[in-house]
Amino acid sequence: MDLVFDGKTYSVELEPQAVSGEIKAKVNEESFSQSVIRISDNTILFLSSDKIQKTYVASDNGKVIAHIDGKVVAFDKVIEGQKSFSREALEYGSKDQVSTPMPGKVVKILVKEGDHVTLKQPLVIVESMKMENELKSPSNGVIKSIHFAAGDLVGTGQPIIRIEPEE
Amino acid sequence: MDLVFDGKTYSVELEPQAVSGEIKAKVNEESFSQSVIRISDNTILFLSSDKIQKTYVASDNGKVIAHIDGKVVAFDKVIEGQKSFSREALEYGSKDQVSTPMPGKVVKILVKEGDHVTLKQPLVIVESMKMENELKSPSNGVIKSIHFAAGDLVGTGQPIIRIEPEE
Amino acid sequence: MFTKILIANRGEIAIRVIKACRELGIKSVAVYSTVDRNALHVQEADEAVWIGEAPAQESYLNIEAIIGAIKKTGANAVHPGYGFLAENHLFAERCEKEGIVFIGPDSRSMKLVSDKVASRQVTEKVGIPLIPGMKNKSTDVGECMAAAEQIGFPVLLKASAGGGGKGMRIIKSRDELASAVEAGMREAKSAFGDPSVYLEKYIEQPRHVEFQVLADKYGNAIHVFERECSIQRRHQKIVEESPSPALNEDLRRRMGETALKVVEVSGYSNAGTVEFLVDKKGHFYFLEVNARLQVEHPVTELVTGIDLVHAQFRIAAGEKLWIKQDDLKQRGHAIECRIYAEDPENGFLPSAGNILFMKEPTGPGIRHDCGIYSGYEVPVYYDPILSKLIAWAPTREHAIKRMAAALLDFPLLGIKTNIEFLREIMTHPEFANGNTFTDFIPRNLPDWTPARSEELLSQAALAAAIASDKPKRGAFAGKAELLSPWETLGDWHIGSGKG
Amino acid sequence: MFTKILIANRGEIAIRVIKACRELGIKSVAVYSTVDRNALHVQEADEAVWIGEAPAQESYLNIEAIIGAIKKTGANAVHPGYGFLAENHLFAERCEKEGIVFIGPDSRSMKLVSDKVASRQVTEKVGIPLIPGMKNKSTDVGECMAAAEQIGFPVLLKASAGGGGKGMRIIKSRDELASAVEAGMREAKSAFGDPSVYLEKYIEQPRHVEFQVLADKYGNAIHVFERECSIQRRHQKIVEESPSPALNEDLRRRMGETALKVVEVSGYSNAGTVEFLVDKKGHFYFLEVNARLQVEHPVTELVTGIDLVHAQFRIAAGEKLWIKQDDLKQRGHAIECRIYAEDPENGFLPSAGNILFMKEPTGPGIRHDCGIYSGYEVPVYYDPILSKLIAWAPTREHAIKRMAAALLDFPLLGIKTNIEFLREIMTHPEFANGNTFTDFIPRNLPDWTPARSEELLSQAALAAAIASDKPKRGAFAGKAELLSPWETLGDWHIGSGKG
Repeated sequence: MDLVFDGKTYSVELEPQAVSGEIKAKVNEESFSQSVIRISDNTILFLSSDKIQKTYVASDNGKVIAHIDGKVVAFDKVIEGQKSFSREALEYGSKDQVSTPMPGKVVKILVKEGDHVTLKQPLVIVESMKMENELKSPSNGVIKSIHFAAGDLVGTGQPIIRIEPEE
Repeated sequence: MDLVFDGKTYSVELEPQAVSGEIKAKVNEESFSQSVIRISDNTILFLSSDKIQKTYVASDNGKVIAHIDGKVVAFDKVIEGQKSFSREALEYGSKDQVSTPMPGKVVKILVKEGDHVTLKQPLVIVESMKMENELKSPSNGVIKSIHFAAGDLVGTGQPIIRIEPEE
Repeated sequence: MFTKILIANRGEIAIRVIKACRELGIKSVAVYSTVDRNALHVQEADEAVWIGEAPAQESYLNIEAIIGAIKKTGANAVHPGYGFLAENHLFAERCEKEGIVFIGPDSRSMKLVSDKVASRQVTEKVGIPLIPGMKNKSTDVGECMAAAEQIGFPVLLKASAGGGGKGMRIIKSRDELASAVEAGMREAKSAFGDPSVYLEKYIEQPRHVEFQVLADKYGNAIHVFERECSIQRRHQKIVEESPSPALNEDLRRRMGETALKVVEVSGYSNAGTVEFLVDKKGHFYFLEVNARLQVEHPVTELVTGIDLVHAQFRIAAGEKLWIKQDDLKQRGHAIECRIYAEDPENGFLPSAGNILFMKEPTGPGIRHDCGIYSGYEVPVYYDPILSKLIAWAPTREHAIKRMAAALLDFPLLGIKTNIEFLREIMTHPEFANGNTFTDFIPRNLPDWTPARSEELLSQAALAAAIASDKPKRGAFAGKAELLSPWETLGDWHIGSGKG
Repeated sequence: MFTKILIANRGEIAIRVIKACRELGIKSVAVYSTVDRNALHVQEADEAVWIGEAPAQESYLNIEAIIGAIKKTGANAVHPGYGFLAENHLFAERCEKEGIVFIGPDSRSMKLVSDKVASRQVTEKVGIPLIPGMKNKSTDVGECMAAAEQIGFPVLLKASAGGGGKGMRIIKSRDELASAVEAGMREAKSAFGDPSVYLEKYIEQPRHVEFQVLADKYGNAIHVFERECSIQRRHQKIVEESPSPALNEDLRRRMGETALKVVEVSGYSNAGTVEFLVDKKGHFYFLEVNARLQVEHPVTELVTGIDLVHAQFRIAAGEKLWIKQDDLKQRGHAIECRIYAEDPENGFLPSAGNILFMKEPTGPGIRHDCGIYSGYEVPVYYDPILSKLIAWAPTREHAIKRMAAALLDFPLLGIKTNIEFLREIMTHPEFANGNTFTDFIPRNLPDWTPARSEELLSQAALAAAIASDKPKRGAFAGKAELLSPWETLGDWHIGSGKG
């Protein structure tokens, strides 16, 4: 199965070895074998010669999230027959647009169409969960279009500003 | 649906009223309506005019267990087409036999065939979880048969001693 | 004592108060907005009343709706929690008029202390040390500019009506002032309904140290020692501890006495917090009184053994203070980490959505004041605080390790949280050394992003693939066995390991 | 300090010790039997080693297998927990020979104190008050009969080699003696591998009060106050508390001094417990030393702020005692309830099976030392203890209410437990009054069965029916919404209620 994190695809093949007490796996062509106990829907133990790694997992529609050693990794599942997508394109933060990861209210637009902007320059202020948040430019470029005005409500992932990135 | 607790059957009919925010229900012919929120697989809220009753539920094969106000009630589900059974007949404690609710080792048989026994008279000692437990007679009667001897391992619900109850 | 208390709040603090009610045999009433129908505080209360739509103005800030709910349920008293109406003196006043006990200070002293400018005036008179600043609050940029020139840059902008860092900004120069004041006023208006702000001298690299006080209605007051709350992000506290690593016995005594003097001159009663800045030379400045139970009250409870919510109830019910200052002692060390729904990798933007899986940390010395559960949908309308993790141990070093261990084994999956970031703070050598100044985060963890080795990512991908490889026979029945092919594995030994 | 500790135990106590290791940066090694492959202690440890088949004799009591696991993993030290090998002086001796630090007393003093008869002889010499009893242990019914005649009935039968109520019986008359001694010897053999028993005078309606002690390897010792453990069923403690409602300052001081004298004469080091009986007149009798960490150690930790497991590590590592007797103070009140897999409705027969659903109690002052999880299969092979619920509060009254509230909201479904029975104890007026004698349960709750009104049963049936009415589209996805028709309900108000 193919999983995408931060634009990179991890192809995983599993081959459980019921008798030896291990599974053989390939992650991006690298083969290894690993002892595994599935404790519950949300808990997996990885066993190696010197370490038990308790791992928590949860999934939702197109997403699988793993928690290992206190670190969280959220993968997008690539469904067969559907082309691969990157996390960046789904969420805010692609190079050519600014959007918000959660619903909010546009408080102020800090630029206008045609402005030259630089990487990390604040472009728009959005209020969510009672805090004002500055959304910053994901690249050097020129403001191509602005889709919302102050006072507008904006939904998750809706492009607020489009940018023409420059090299 | 029919549920059995302690030998008594509770017939429940449900009729969710999506619009009014209530369900109509009949339990053993008594009708009432009740506001309900299903929080998760294991949590249900019952709402009445002066009380929120948080209720936990869990089920396993033929059993449904409810936890209300700190009290646990374990029902047997009556599957359609199957005749109703009582909890007593499934577990130890029926009037005509003694069995153990969990696996253990028979330590000592305290009676022999033909003995007259009285209600609550100790009949057999079984060791489970490192404690010796006396199993007592469920009725006044005569020992009909003894199926295990000291040192034998005995499984859940296996009859150890059968009794001919007397009136 | 009261027979029924309505809690005019939501989330972890509402649940904290509901549990206190339950212990004392007092009935609890929750209130909820439309979006909070499935919230945990509704499930935990004895009764619950719908008070309006999701936006706080229509529900949790809706005085009429809350007064209505109190009357409808026959509650004798209302606990406001923190935030929302907790420091709204009009609400306190309304309760007084309706004959409802407001569990907090009376409206008069609340009005005095919650007005930062008025409270400065009162405290200045009795010689309490203050940071140089504006004499009056303002909604005028020009007025602010003039004041800033007089105080001298850098200056600190604050909302007059509230706390929690809302509206707060450091202004380093003339050029930044206008836009900062405007933004601060907007935030103040949105958060507290009052856009007034004021300016004061900005103290560099200070510590934020506050004293918990308890005062009855008869003029008796004690302080319950300090909390250090210097670890902040955007003026929002995220880690608090007690005792403060910066205080010695003498400083602690002097600050405690000053805190009690503030209480005295403001005629304050019930639980409150007197906030100070402490500079690097050990000078301290009175900032303000928080006229409410604080988010971080558990660290005080764990170190002193006082139950502050029960104390609030008893004082509000008219009891005379039952504890003497000399009976109080700090024991061991407690640290609180605030668990927020926010994304440290992306400028700490708030995160909302469905909690797919959560396992609460437990164990000796661990307390988790929690407002969420597995399956809960975190709404976008309110503060992003999800829960508070508190660790107590005999020493600070041990408490830090206990907290770090608890944060390591705290999966909260489905939304972004600051858990990993908090662990980074707990394991930072400057935190271990007690170098906890308010610039701790910009100084020590600027632009922090979590490290994820390729090895970890491969392992995570493997776990994700195994998790997705569901058995075909339907829902997980609660059985640890027979779930998937891996469960048929034999027993494993050390040394049988890696291929 | 050690770098790696192997925990020769299972369940909640193994997890307690693993967490202590984690806090101190010490690697932990679990051991497990075949049936414990999915047990929680295996999941929490850094490493785990299979040591044998399910019966304890083949695994947790298997000295060779455990020594092998220690060597294989390179652990510096072993923590035995309680039960199993904790008080087996041969195991301690074997560790000493192998150069492994045994976290507990040395084998010599363990052998002395764990032999009840030998320890009586030593303590009697220095004037420590003892209950009249047999001078020697025995495996002979005739010998026991003669001794009982001399002491006078009623007499108490005890296993010589161990504690925890195993093998213990009250013998009221000559007629009962032979079968009681036989049964006691069988239980003693099975639990401790040694059938020896002894007899002593049975004190009616006593309290069981024990003192926690800490002694280093250099002759320094302190006591960490008392625990009252009078609430027992079949001589098995089920509720423990500290402070004891029966002690005044004078009695506490005298008993503490006696406890330290016992430690001194037996050359004991590390954590231990000196057990006493206290009669109704306030006379106390030394019973025995428990040469291990006790099940009920958390109540002492919560009241005194000492971490007993860390203390054990430090003492075993050779540290000098770092606490002075005068620095110790009891603060507030703590109660522990032992959660057992047993069926109070059916003579408290042990229960085993699959835990379908569990929600751990949480909240201020609540600690849950837990060895299980939702989905865990409780095996039949070991002690039926599942977890321990501990409540701390500023007063005994408050602690009782906190405990009762926590027990009320503690669903643990799928196996039978004593949770409801424990709540019955917590809400009993005789418990509230502090009338906690060892006959509390037979006297106040004989033949207890839970009350279940027809109204409750109807409501439960309704809940069960709703739970069974699953939506058709497969597994629960973690969403609180869209689960079944009820979720389309509108918002509800107080007063819209019952039909």
